[in-house]
Amino acid sequence: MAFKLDYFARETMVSLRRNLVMTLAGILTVAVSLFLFGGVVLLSRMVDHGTARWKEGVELEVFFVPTATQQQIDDVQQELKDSPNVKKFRFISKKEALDLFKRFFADQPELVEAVDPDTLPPSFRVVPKDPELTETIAVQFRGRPGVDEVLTAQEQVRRMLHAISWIRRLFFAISGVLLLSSFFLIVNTIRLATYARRREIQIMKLVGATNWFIRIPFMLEGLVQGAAGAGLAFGAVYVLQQILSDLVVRSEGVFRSFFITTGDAVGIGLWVLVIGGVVGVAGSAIGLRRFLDV
Amino acid sequence: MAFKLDYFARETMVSLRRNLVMTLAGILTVAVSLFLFGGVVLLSRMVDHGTARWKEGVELEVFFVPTATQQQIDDVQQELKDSPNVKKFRFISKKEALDLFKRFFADQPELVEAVDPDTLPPSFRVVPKDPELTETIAVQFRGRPGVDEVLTAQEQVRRMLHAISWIRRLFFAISGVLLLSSFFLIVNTIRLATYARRREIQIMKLVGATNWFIRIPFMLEGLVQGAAGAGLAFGAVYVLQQILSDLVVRSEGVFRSFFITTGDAVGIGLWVLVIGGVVGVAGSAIGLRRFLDV
Amino acid sequence: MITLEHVTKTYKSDVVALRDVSIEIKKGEFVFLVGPSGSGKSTFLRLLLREDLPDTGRILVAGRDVARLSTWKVPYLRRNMGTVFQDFKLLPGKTVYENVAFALEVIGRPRHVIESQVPQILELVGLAEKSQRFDYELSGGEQQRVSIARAFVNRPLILLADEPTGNLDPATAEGIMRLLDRINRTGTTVVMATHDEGIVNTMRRRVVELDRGLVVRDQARGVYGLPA
Amino acid sequence: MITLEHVTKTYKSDVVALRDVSIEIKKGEFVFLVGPSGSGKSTFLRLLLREDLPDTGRILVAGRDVARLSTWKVPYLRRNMGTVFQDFKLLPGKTVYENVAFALEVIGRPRHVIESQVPQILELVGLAEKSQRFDYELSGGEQQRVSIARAFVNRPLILLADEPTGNLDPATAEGIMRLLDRINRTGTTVVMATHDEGIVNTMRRRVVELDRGLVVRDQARGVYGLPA
Ligand SMILES: Nc1ncnc2c1ncn2[C@@H]1O[C@H](COP(=O)(O)OP(=O)(O)OP(=O)(O)O)[C@@H](O)[C@H]1O
Ligand SMILES: Nc1ncnc2c1ncn2[C@@H]1O[C@H](COP(=O)(O)OP(=O)(O)OP(=O)(O)O)[C@@H](O)[C@H]1O
Ligand SMILES: [Mg+2]
Ligand SMILES: [Mg+2]
Repeated sequence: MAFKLDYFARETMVSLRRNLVMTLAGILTVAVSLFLFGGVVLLSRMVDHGTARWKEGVELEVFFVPTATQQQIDDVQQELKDSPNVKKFRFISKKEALDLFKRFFADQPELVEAVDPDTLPPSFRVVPKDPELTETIAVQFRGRPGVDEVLTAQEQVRRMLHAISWIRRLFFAISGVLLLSSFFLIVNTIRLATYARRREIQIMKLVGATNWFIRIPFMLEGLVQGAAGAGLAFGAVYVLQQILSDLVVRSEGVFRSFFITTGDAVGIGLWVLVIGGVVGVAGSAIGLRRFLDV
Repeated sequence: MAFKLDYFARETMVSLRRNLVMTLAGILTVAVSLFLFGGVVLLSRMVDHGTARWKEGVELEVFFVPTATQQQIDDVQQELKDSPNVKKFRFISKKEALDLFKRFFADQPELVEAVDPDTLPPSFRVVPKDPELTETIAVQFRGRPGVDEVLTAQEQVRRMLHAISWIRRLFFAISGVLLLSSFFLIVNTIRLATYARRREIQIMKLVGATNWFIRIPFMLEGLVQGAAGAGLAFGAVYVLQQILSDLVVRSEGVFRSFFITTGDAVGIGLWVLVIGGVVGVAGSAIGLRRFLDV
Repeated sequence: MITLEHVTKTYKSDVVALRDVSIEIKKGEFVFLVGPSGSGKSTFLRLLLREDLPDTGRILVAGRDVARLSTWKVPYLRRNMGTVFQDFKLLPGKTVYENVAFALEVIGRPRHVIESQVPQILELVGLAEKSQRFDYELSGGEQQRVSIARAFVNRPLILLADEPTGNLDPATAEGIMRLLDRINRTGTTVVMATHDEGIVNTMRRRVVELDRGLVVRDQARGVYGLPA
Repeated sequence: MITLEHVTKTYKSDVVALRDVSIEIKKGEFVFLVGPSGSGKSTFLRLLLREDLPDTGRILVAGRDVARLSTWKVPYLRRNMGTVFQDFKLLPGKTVYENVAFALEVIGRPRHVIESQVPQILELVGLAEKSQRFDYELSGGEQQRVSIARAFVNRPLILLADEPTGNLDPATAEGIMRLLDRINRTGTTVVMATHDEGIVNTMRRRVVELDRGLVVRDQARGVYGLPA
């Protein structure tokens, strides 16, 4: 088959225009389902940001005085290593503490400006083997040379953290389900559109068209529909991000940390575009399959 | 038009069977989109249950000793009424406290059995005008005659509660968006299926069929598809409820209160069925409209 | 029964399918509509059926002004007219029996009437054994005969037939023409567009010839070509 | 060029469309396929095009066993055969020009060839002015001529024509037959199913008559009916 790019391009555009009902149905299905997916991913990014510092399941944190010596830190580290009660722990250097601080107060630049990196204490975040052991560990390290204070998550906070980690998992599950659903709905719509044009496909075959000759314009149509729909979804996700950001900025307390950046929206948007295109093309190919054996 | 019930019934069944591709596409679209909707509503019911006791935004609670006299309670009530710092308050009687207790520990019947209603103290739940005033109010009532203790929500807990109320609103918004999307996706799919059969509709008209004669079987088909899809969605929501209940029962702490009952699932399921049927019928009617003027 | 007064029909502004056509067809007449390909025969029939509206002029069918008929009355007009379409227009995905029965279901005939009349008419067009076949399981001529059966079955006042023998062998065509003739003799007005010289010349009925949308001949007991 | 050996084709187990048909058609022959409605003419052509497979027997077209051909080679077989379908099979939603051009696009002809050949063939079938019309904007006869133009345009080795004059007036039909004859004289093998007695009797070419799937007559320089 001589690959006639101009024929395929022309054929695709003409067909999209003439089958306008189908084209719009396809685009809108892609737009709606990918918007749902993108929206949920966006929310889960928000939860991620908001709960980033709890990610490792920290239950208590051993803060050093800013002037603690390396030796003092190493001693504590060794003891943490040897303790049978500790599940895992992680060292937060001054620099890292600053990064976290910046991220946490991203929306209050004046605060970030004001902070002197040297006043931020290094610390160990410690996860006990069992939540019950938290207090035991805290007692063990309180008052050690160089240690400023040991903060433990109170029971209720711990439970809330637990809840938040659940919510994160939940969002993850929901976005998985939505992604699958989007796939299904888009493929379904495109298959239906293909089904409505099965006669056309059969005639093409009878006139001597190869499968690829028929398939390529259909797949390009799917690509255009998928991309156009995903573009709309992208736009909607972006708008959602702006709205949510706005809400977050105007909210108070803990919620400040549930920020989302434009970068998040763009990242998700790009994924949505790729998914839209791929599903559009695959949907067309799948939809065509059964009508091609004439 | 002689209303020929048997003709319409037969016509509907035959047509559903012969246009199997369309029928299945319709059913599955309804099933998937209503499942998404039902699933989110289910989750939001869970959050509702889990946060029921915080609904009124309680910030502190004045507990009486179980033996407090009515006079003592009335005095406190009067003072709350007069206080410029109090936004609103609500009295929790012994009986109500028992109800709440039962609900909260629904999954630990032995505990509910064991509790003596007389040991549960009555209390006032108080919402201050401003969160900052919480401590002021607490101090005011601590040690009053008949008052056992005044518990204030700690700062972090308060923030979490705030977060949870946000999450509830979020779920509400998501289920709204999903409901709209389901509507759209279902109508879209059924319109597409109708579009694929536009020739058939035109021929019927040319042979002298009235619009209703054509419409009724199509609408019945829509009804069957909508109901069948909704049935599947119902089943899926039910299964989801079982899984979530199971997870909740095996979870610990605060999460225990995020229960959902089979009644929730059934209630949602019935809604889903109604929505499925209505959208199916309406989708067919809308899809037909433009092909009926020949 | 059918009156056209100065009817002009233009498709898409530049294609004139009928030009100032005036004609009267009386109840019980049998009229052949002839003319070269694209001369406007099908358009003529389409206007009678109100499948399309004329640009100017008036069309009366059974005393009603077709163009002025309100939309909801159109189905009732069409029930008085049986139509054999040039492209058959069978209902896709329905059997032969269902296709023919549909014309009766539409007018609300009770089941037992349908069950007795449909097999009868299928017998007449020679498709009795094929009643359970689907439209796509039929040969061209068989589809055409289903279309004819559907047009006949509810004994319409007017029968419009567009090329009803185009896909039939001469013997079958003759059978169909005898049937049409018989129906005509019971009082049904028949308008038939055809290219079949033999049939027109044998039947010797009124012939209306169209050419590029103009009526160029209207001849009682006429022949296909101009009488040379 | 075309050989059928003991070919039987049954639809849905009980409808026998062709019974033990053996026939040979040489390169450059012109064969009329006649027979009553439903006798198997279209089925015969469909098998040559591999639109369907025979139950038993062997079909050779241009030296290839059609039934044994692997699926991906089928399009290449079909490009050697132009086909005029009984129901036209125009590509829906495409213009006359695009329908005809499609047969050339498929075989990868460059654009300038398409742009010169399509108008030429449309001129031949008398549709030059209607090249931008859509399929549903054409009269029956015009659609048939588009189908004919599409079958001719890539100058196939074999031309299968199923009732190519069924919707044409005698004058236009004669023009088409002259065209078919001319094409046949350039070496193209033509197989044409028809009900048109006049055409068969005028052309006097080989006639194969089918009746209920059986070849009942195979006559060089034959006529439509049995020579009485
Ligand atoms: N929908 C349409 N849009 C534009 N032009 C049309 C349309 N339908 C028919 N025409 C044109 O109107 C003219 C008359 O068409 P019509 O179908 O009435 O011809 P006809 O006499 O039935 O021809 P045939 O014998 O080939 O069936 C033709 O030139 C045709 O191309
Ligand atoms: N897809 C099918 N399924 C079942 N039976 C079929 C199918 N196609 C054709 N037939 C039957 O096979 C027989 C031959 O059909 P075919 O189309 O070959 O006839 P034909 O000679 O072309 O007739 P016509 O002149 O009416 O076009 C007919 O009886 C027809 O009903
Ligand atoms: Mg016509
Ligand atoms: Mg045939």
